[in-house]
Amino acid sequence: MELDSLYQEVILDHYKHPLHKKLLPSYTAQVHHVNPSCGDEITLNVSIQDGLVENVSWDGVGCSISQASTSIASDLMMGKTLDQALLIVEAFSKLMSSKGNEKGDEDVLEDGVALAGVSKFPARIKCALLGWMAFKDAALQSGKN
Amino acid sequence: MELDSLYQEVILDHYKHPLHKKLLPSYTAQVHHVNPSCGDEITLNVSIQDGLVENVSWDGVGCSISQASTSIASDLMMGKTLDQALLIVEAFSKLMSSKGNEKGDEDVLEDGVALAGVSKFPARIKCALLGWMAFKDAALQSGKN
Amino acid sequence: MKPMFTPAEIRKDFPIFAKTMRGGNRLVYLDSGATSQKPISVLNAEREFYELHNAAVHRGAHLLAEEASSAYEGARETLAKFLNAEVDEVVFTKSATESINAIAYSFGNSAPGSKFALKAGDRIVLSELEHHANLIPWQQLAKRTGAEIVWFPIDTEGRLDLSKTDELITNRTKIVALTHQSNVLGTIVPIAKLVEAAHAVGALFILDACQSAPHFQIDVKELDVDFLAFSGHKALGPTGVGILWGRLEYLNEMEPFLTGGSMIESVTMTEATWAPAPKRFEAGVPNMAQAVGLAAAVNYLDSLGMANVALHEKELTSYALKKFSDLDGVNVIGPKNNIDRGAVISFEIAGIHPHDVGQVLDQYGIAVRTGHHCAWPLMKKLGLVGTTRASFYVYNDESDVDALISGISEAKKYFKV
Amino acid sequence: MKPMFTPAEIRKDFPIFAKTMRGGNRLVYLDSGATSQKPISVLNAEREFYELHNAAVHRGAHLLAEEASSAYEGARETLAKFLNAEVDEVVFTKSATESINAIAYSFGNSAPGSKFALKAGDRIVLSELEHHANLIPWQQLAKRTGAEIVWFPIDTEGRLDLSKTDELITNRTKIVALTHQSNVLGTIVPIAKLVEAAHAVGALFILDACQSAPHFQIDVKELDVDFLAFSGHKALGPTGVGILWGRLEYLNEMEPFLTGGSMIESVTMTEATWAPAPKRFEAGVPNMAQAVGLAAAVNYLDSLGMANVALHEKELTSYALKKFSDLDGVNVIGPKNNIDRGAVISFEIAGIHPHDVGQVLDQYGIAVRTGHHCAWPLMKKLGLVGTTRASFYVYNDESDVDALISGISEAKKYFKV
Ligand SMILES: Cc1ncc(COP(=O)(O)O)c(C=O)c1O
Ligand SMILES: Cc1ncc(COP(=O)(O)O)c(C=O)c1O
Repeated sequence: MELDSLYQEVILDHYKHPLHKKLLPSYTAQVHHVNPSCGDEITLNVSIQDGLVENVSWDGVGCSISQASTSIASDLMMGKTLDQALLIVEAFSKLMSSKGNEKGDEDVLEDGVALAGVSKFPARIKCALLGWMAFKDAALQSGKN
Repeated sequence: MELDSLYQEVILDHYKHPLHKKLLPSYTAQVHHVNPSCGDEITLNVSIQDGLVENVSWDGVGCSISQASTSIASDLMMGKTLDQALLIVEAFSKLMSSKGNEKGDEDVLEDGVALAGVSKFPARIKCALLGWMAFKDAALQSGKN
Repeated sequence: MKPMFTPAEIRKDFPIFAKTMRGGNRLVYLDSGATSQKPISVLNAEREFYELHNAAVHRGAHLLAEEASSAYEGARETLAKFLNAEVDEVVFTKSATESINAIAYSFGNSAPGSKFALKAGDRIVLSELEHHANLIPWQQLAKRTGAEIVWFPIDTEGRLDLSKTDELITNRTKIVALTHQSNVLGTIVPIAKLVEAAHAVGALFILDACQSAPHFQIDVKELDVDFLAFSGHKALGPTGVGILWGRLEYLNEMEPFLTGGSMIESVTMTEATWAPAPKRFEAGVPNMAQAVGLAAAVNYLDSLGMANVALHEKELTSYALKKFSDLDGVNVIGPKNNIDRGAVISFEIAGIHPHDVGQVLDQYGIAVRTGHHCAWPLMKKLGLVGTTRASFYVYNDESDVDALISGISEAKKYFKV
Repeated sequence: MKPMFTPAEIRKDFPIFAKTMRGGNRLVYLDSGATSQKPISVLNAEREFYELHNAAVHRGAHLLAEEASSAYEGARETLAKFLNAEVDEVVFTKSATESINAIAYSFGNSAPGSKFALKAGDRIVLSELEHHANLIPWQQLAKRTGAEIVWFPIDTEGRLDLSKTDELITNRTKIVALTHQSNVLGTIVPIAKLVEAAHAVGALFILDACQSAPHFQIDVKELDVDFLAFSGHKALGPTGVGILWGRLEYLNEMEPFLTGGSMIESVTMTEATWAPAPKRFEAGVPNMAQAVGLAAAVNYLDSLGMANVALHEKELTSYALKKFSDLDGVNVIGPKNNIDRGAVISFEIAGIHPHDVGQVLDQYGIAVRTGHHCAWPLMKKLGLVGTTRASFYVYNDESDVDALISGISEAKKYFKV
């Protein structure tokens, strides 16, 4: 069933048990992103010191895709350098715009490749990107501070 | 040719030699009407005393239909009682909305029946009505003064 | 008199129902609250306009211009009859959104002291049910004039708390703008008393008829409202056309909204004066083909009979509410009984986000809408991030409800709740 | 490279040319300046949208909503390419009239001090050529803000008097809004220097491209204007759709015009914030089918090649101007040579009112427009009550010009002048 390419087991797992979904009190930048067309909201904190992503934490409401995707993203970014992290976000964005024609590089995106199927469902791409865009925004703000 | 039902000889005569097309200096009411969709304009003076239309005069620019129709109307109204005049205007309006199905009562409308064909050309009805509506407006204002 | 109302027959008039959906399923279209499907007669009417009569209306002496004008003005007559309005009271806009903005901007353009002008301290009364289209234009007008927005709160079933009427509609009230039927909950607002209350304090009453005009008989004289707006695309008509209805005396007193060609009486380089309604509110070459298409839609509705349409939707809603009440873990948001209630059912499934519900239903060919439905304040009031919404129309029947119900069970299975 | 441009072949793509006109004549359509005819591919694109993909865009997770969104956003991409613009810079409106009003209202909604706000003493520069749609919205904005309207006068041939540039475009100038091509006279305004002059004093340049975008290649980057407007219905597209193009940085800074659904970022009962462009300017369910139809129109034009379209019109205009110069008692109003001149010919016949000329031509199946062409101040300046106007497009050829010329002779015979 087409649906299974969207909702892979990994995604449903992250959805039921999201990682880092508890805002840490200390951060170098905090952002709040919304997806106005469906009402999803997310608050995301990053701690970036000396070009290293030390911590990512978040809270928010949204569908399985946006929750799972944010869970995956936050876990993936932790411990990366800022530069590495931004490259990963870029790789993920590219995957999302691939219209189902790419599988994604598991070495780079890890669990993120489970979201490859989302790219076949245009209305869901924004859900998948919400957490990643919030991270990118926060990371860049943190860089500026 | 269909066109001949629109442009009867009588109309072309009135167009070339319009009656009462020179504003008289004295009047009991003056109105200025425009047809914004084609730019036709008319100024019309009436002198109405004791319920009698003593004089109608006008000036303006417009197509053959609007010029001829105003010429016919002004001549027809002169000497009528206000009540008669308003009934004639009504008869003419009715003729204009007849979609080519009525010939008009020559006893009432005189040369005005030559305009019967206009009712088949929706875009020209407003041209034909311009002078008559101006007269009606002026007559009612004159009544009020 | 029970109508001969056979949705399966009606669907044959709508080409889209021949389409095969995801998973090889037939189309179960339950999203008419967002936009309706179009019968072939509407598509044909638009096409015929383009193929035989296309020209700019009111602007030429040639045959096509005559025919285009009479098609366009004929459409206006059809719409006027549909609403029991005077012909000149019917203004074609692009959408209900434009219609409501037109009223708000026109009011904003009024000279101080005019009946339509607002000043600091004046009140605009809305409700928590409002669609953004009947909320933000008023917020903006309030911001520009210093007026204040106040609103009817709703109860837990989504009914207006009418006990607040005297408190809200006072001498300070200039405008009461309410939805006739909630696009989220289906609540039909009993407006008669509110119209009376508004008029008693000299306020203008504006009705958002987006979710009512397509579904039951509207008679502007009987409703006694001052302005009314709806969109053609939700009433079997084309996209890109809406209706603004207003009392003629008001339309002719109001300042225009969009300015340009065709709405003028005279123009110089520095000044212009206005034509009377409806032209005053129809600047530019209008959406002629869409107006003609909307007239065909209204003719289609009339051929079914609006009373029959309403009755059909009522029965279908009863059937659906009954089915929903048997479902575990599924909660209908909004009126649970079928009184003053339209054919819109919002619901939530415990443990599944609306977006995911919609996605599973889509796999079965079932089209519903999910999210806040452009009524975000209502969602916040209800403490929800969104709902899944099924909305019914003339082409839906019990088989569609059954499909929805079994789709919901599949969703619960899929997400293991 | 001489194009393969065969209007007689092109006409076969336009169903309306199969129609029999008054007097049993074929249609000689010379009123494309008012509205163009539509090729079958445009009608089919709209129909296909309704029959296969119709749903509210951006609002559902279901297949139809996805397809509708991608059709609609695909149309935006097509239009962006057509103008050499960024995708997000293209806003779908209902018409050029709405587009220009949108800019004017948005400016009017700006906070004092913003780049877009006007105050008493500021100047808006127009020209005597303007269509009411690019005149009255600015008059109204001036009235609301205390700004002043000033304008380029024209010479006897209908060219802008550019010697006035320094006098008109000064530090006080905030807005320069000009037509690219006069809909009455065909004059093409050489805007390059004027855009430079406007930018040199920090003014915004708004181009009314209604009569240019359908007829020759527009490249917004090359033109370097700030905003641009045109209507789909004059460019082979459906009625009810127009384009507002603006620099993205400006669109994202500007206040919205119409408010309601889909253009928001967040909403409470008393406040709202805005989505970025283009959504910010597209409140409500948009004119989806019309946007898709316009994209098909643009694809049709692209298949002909805009350079070929322009060349064809140029040649046809040369031919017509030559024929006109041979006519007794007929006076072409506007540029008499074919430099910086579009395929629009206004004329008067001594002794016959334009409305009567049009009526006689109609008898021969020839559709022209008569009157002031929504440019009343221009008519007054020229001392005319109106003109008869023939305007050409891709489906016209020399046989149409010949028909017009012989129709003019008939009119002269009929009215004995
Ligand atoms: C130069 C010009 N500007 C603006 C307009 C207005 O276009 P619309 O009526 O399609 O909004 C037109 C055509 O009517 C025009 O020719
Ligand atoms: C109650 C209500 N009001 C207003 C609107 C706005 O209509 P549109 O988007 O067609 O302008 C809608 C639908 O979207 C609605 O349901």
